[in-house]
Amino acid sequence: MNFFLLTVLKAVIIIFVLLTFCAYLTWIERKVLAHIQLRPGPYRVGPHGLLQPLSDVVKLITKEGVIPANANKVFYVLAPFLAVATALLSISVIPFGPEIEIFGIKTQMGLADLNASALLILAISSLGVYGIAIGGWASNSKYSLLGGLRSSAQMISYELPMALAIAAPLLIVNTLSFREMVAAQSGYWLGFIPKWNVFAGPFPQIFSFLFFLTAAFAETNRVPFDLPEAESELVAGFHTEYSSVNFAAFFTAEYANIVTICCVATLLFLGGWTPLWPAAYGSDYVPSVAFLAVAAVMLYHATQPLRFWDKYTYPVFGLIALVFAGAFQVPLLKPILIPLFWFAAKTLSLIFVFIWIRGTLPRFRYDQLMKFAWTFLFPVALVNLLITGLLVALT
Amino acid sequence: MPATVPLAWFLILSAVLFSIGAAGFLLRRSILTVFMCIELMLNAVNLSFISFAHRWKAVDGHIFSFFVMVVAAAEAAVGLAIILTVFKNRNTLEIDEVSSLKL
Amino acid sequence: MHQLWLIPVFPLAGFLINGLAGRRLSKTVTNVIAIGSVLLSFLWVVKTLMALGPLEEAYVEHYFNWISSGPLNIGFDFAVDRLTAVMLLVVTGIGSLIHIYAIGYMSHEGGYYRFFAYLNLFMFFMLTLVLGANFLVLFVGWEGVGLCSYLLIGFYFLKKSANDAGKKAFVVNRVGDFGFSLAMFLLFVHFGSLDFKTVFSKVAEMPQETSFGLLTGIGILLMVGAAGKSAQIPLYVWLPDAMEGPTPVSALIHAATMVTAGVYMVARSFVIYEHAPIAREIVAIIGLLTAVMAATIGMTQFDIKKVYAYSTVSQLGYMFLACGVGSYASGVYHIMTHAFFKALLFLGAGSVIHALSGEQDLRQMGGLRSKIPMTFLTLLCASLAIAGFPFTSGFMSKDAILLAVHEHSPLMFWIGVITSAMTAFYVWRALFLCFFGKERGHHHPHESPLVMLMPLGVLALLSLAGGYFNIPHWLEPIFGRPHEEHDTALVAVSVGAGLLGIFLAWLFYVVKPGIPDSIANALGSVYRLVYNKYLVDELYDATIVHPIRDGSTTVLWKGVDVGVIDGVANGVGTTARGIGGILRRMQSGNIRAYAAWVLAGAVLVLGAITVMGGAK
Amino acid sequence: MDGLIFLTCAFIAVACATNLVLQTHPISSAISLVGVMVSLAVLYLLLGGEFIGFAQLIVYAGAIMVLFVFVIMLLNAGAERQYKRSVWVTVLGVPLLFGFLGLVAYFIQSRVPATDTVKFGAWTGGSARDFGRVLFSTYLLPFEVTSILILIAIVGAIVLAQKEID
Repeated sequence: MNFFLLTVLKAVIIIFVLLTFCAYLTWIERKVLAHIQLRPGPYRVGPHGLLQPLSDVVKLITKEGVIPANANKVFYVLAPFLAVATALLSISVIPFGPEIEIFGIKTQMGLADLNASALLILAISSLGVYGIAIGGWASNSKYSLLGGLRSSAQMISYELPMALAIAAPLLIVNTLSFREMVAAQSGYWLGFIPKWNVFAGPFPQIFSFLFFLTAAFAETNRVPFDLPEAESELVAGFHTEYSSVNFAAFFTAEYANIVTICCVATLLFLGGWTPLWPAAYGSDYVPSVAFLAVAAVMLYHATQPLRFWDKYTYPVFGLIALVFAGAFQVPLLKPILIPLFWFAAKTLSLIFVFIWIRGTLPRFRYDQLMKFAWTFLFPVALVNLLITGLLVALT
Repeated sequence: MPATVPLAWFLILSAVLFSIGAAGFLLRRSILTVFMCIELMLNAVNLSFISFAHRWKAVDGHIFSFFVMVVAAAEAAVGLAIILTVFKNRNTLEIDEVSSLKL
Repeated sequence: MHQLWLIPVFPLAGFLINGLAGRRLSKTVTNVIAIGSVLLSFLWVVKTLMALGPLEEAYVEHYFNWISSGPLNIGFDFAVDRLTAVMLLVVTGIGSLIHIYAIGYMSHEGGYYRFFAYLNLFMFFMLTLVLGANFLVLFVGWEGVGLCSYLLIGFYFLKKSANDAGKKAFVVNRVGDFGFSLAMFLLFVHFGSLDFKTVFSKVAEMPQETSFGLLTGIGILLMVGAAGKSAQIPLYVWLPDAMEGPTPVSALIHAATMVTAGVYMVARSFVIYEHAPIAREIVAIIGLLTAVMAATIGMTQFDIKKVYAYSTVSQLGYMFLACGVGSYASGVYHIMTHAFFKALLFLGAGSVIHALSGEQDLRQMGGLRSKIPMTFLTLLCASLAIAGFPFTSGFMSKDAILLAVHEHSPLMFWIGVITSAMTAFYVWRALFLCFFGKERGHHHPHESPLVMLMPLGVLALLSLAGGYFNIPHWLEPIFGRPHEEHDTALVAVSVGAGLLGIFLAWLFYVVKPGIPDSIANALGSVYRLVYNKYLVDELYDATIVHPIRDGSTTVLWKGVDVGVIDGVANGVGTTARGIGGILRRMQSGNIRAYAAWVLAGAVLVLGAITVMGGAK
Repeated sequence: MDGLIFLTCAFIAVACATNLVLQTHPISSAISLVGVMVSLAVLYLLLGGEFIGFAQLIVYAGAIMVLFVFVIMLLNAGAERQYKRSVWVTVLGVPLLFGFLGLVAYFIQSRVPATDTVKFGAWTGGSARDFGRVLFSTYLLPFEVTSILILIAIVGAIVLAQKEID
């Protein structure tokens, strides 16, 4: 039963980390958006508003949950559950690092290691639409219904280019397992150019990567494809009628989906946890240096406190950063943390792109959205797949 | 509980699902539900295919059920379009009210 | 590879361009394409033959596997040997000349591009026929030229007689093709191949058949096919009618090239005939009979083209006779010389008709010698050649034939000599009627344009001197060395017969124009019989056409079609409607009821299987 | 263990299927059908159908059924009205159904020997690689024909569903 215990433990850790991260993702998003718009963003709760997510969670949980009259109660409650369940399910096959060994127990840095993880991701993401559609329908509100309809049509439409964009790098790595995929992308050309699918292969998958990201925006209902929840047209789309925990569930699901899809993009195109340049050139010291820099900034701020608490909080956070910087060089933790760092760095960069796009691009019109999927994205993704396939077959 | 499952159980499950689908086809009046019952029957048949594929250790059964899926997809596209048209022209989804060939 | 396929492809391209886009092209462009393609083809033939050298052996090119089904394996192959080379040169050479001539002749006709498109298509098929390395490719060309012949006979499709003539040609040819097809089936069944090389090498190993056997059957069937195409008894009736087509067509297709395809085929299959003396004898007899009969009819006709048409039939009979007595080389020799002078005769006749604005009746002509001197001179050359005037081309080939015939059977020789006298008579009769005496019609004749006269000139030269291409010698690798038995007496006899014919014609139609009428009166019914072409058309009408038509009307249409087929169809319909009337009650429109029926059916089937013990 | 997994999946499948037939509202039926499909997909995966199991999820549950839900929502189809049933369909149909089921069960019982057992994970020949290899070699022609079928379906669906052009 060791296996079960370990799995349960890993599940708990991953879910806890993921949910916390999702919560902090709201903070990151608000902060980044704020800086894009030249304002400070959350600043009151904790240093730089770092405790803001915590207070948000408390607020959402303690609010009164309202079930609208004439709503279909079963489905109304079922919908957010479905949404969260599918979102969390797909994270289960994401490996965050290589196989590791702690205290003599060999295990994967991920919940499950399937032979067909990529297929599972596609399958689960195609099921994700039910939560939104059912939620929109069960609310018995025209805004919700329209949001649900839009999202189901949109997600079906963008699933095709997404699948095609995934298929192209799969042809190159010749496997459906994420672990083997990363293994296929490790190594360097000329000693320093990483063999990631975006750069490498018989046909660099830069186009696939762009198509995948575009489709991912639509799949996660993000700007510029956030029509299911377009506030200027549909108030809040499918979750207009939701409040309290149910609302939080939808929210979490959305952010969890973003995280998942960024992880998948990292694994498929950016080489997973492989470092940007070889360890021989000192890539192992990057995390320590980065955290040292953070610590330095924190400690510098501590010497010039703007508010009363800054004298105490900044040194604490600076010390935490210092500890992290040190932890990356502890031999026991090194093989675990370094890959994790690179994986997180890449995923976070992608998430930053998500937020960045949200801060800069306007929303599509609905017909443009569909037209874009079917008349541009789908054919070019197909052509890209064709070219990749031909080149793979020829080499 | 035995460590193995008799093949017959899978087939019985398949038959039961098929019969439920057929019952739904006979008893329900909503075109949409009837259509879903057809899909259920197709699924039941697929289960048989895949059980047999396991039994004979041949992937051909999977191919058959794959084709069934493809055909079901095509059928769903056309069928739902027909349902939309029927609804547009007759404003009903009752299968018993669609009893003449003329629209 | 010498790219033999280019030879027929040039005219095909011409056909496609003219046929598809001709309506939009100017006449000049049409001319350039039509004649250019044939000339290119001719030049390619010359180039290829020069490149191929002496051609002792057949040179074969395989392009693709055309039909491959079980034991049947037929390639699309072209082959060139010495026989093909002669045919290629004749077809493309004469074809080019006639194409050029047609520019002038057809300049005032409607459907100009259509005419040239058909003509090019004909060239394509004719070249395919000649180049084919097996019976089936040959057959493709064979059928193709038949089609073009039909299209071109019926070129003036507004004229009923032209349409009828076209249909007649087509139907009569079908009879021959039937024989040809049967021959091919037999060949395939017994030799497992249709390749000339394979078949003939297998035949060569067989012993000569003294009685009626397989090879005799094949030979006779092939001859039926050849008789259809080459207008021999009993299938010659279409050729005189084919003169409804434009004169260049008559010259090219119905005199110089297509009609010789039958002779070519017989010569090609000579191995079979060498092993089947009975079949060969039949060929000889048919040829001789045709020659005599056509000659007698030719003497009485007044339509200038009809005269030449019967002359063609008669000359083709000569060629058959040559083949029948085993002198294939002289037959092919005669194909060539005949192509020269008969093409010239027709083109000359065309020139006369052109000059007289469409008049074809000899009785309306006369005294044209000074009006259209060039035409007269060239026709004179042709008439000399066909009459076997010494040292002309006709003399050479006819002599070769008659010598061979004499060796085979003196009786046939004498009949042949008489025929040759008749030939000289009717050709010169036409010449005298046309160019001598006083003008009879009310026309204003004018000489033809240069573009028509030039081919006439070339052909006139060839008619006079073309015999010096020593074809029998050239063909020795194929047919073997002919018996060099130059009996001067026999030559003198045949020349004498020709001169006698010329003299009689001169006597009857220039000196004493009254004689023919008095002879006709004296002979009375015999003359009328011959004048009416022995009533063969009427005979065929009465014995074949009418019975078939009446039988079709009464039995097949009124009886079988209306009674049986319609009855069955209606009966099925009525029954189905009756049953449907009962079963209709099941069609309630209730989909779920249908589903229940399907289910009931499934249960029934399963139950039946159980009851029958299928579920063990 | 295998028996327990099978019975769980089978129970979910049959329960969902029954629910599909019993529910009056189409959307409930649709969600029930998705439940059937998901549990069947699990069975497929256990039977070694790695590819077909995910295909079942992607194609059936993820595309076809979403289409159904979409249409139900689009038409705003309400619950089925309860009124007189076509009596004879029930009278004829239900016994027929039981007859059918009984016959099939008899067939299975008589033809499939009890020794034919399934061990989950004993055969894993249904991976995407194996599947693709067979699909694109032995079944290439049917596959290509299917693409034409789908093309026809697309065209048909568009023609049927388009707004009338007057």
